Amino acid sequence: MLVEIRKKSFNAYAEIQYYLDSLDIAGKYGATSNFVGSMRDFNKNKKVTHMTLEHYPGMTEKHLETIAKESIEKWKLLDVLILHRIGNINVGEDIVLVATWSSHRKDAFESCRAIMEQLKSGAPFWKKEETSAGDIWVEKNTPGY
Amino acid sequence: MLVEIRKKSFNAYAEIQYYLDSLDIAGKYGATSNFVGSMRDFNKNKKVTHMTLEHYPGMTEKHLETIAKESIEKWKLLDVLILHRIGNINVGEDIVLVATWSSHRKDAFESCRAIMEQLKSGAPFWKKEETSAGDIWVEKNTPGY
Amino acid sequence: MQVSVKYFASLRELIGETTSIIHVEEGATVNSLWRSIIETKNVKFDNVMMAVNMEYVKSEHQLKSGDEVAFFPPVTGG
Amino acid sequence: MQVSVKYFASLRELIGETTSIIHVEEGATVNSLWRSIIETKNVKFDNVMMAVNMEYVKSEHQLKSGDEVAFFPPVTGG
Repeated sequence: MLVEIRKKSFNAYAEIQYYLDSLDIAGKYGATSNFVGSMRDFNKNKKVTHMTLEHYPGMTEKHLETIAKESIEKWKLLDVLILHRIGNINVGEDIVLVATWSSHRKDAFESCRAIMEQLKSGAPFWKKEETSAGDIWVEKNTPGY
Repeated sequence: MLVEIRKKSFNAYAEIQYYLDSLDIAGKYGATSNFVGSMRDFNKNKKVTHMTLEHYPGMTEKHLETIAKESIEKWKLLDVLILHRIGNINVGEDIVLVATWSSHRKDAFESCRAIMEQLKSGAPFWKKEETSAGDIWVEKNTPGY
Repeated sequence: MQVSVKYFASLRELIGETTSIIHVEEGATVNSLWRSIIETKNVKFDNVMMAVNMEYVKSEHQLKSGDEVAFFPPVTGG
Repeated sequence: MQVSVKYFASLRELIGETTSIIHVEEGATVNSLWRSIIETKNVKFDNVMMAVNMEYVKSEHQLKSGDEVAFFPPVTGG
């Protein structure tokens, strides 16, 4: 299990591969579900040019680790990877990555989606968007189900 | 949209990155959902050492393309990638890859999972496993919901 | 009239053929073709799936001359 | 007794502070602390979220000396 907050931009697929290479689970997992959240150039019909992501150092990591641990237990996962950007983010860059490894696809799919929803609703991150209408704190996340 | 049947082993994450680089959708997609199905060394408590995947040339491609096209329409996806192995497969190798790109996570998650279920229930592929109990045709897929 | 018939996976092994050309009567259905095949070959096979010209069809689907008919077990990809 | 208080995002900008040390009475709750802050600062802020020692708490949660209290708007990560 790995949870990391990243100040620098990352490549989601290189990160998954790099993490997977560090594990010894080949032949054990039959299903991997990944989610990658990336920065769009629009939100609610406004053009967005840039974003700043604030977090609560300490609590954010702790909160994500709890989500990851509980998911491993609930879905009997072989492993979980969560990466999340903070700081200055450019259009097209990846913001969040969740990967779950499981024997069966049902558990992989459900756990990956549930982790994203828990992260979205509870992990202390805040987005401020630079838009055509000025700098705006995002007020709430869109529903995921 | 890309649907491919592969005789040779592939690296799922390199394939997603390679395909994504060929698209011009950065800033348009906010959500990517990927599923990777990989070969396990066990099935129903039997040790599996090797697998052969048979398909129906022509119908398999056609069937997967229909699934991909209908999913793009139903979930308003920006793009879809489906790769599937055939032939001789070793433990740990990737068998199937599905990636869906969308504005929002709900559509990405739902479409990726639905594509996998449709593929599992309808795409003409057949697995023959070399197990400790001899060569066995897999009789049916496990349920995904 | 003639149709071509394909078998896959465990059914291909059971029948011992990959493809064959078979004569059918006008008005034959995919199911009547299937019945005649398992009777001729004297085999038993449950849960067969049927496709005509690379599309799934119901068992009452009526065949046309030159159709490509396929019989196979439940699919197990992914 | 004393607690440290942190503010984040739009609330941090509204309050104009990142962290402060605040005196509270014995038996004070996180909600009574919040009320006194918005009264002192003369600000209005809806839907505040509250954490004590990096765990979410209910508004009636009772504070202890040395607690790290955090107030922030609904989270918008991912």
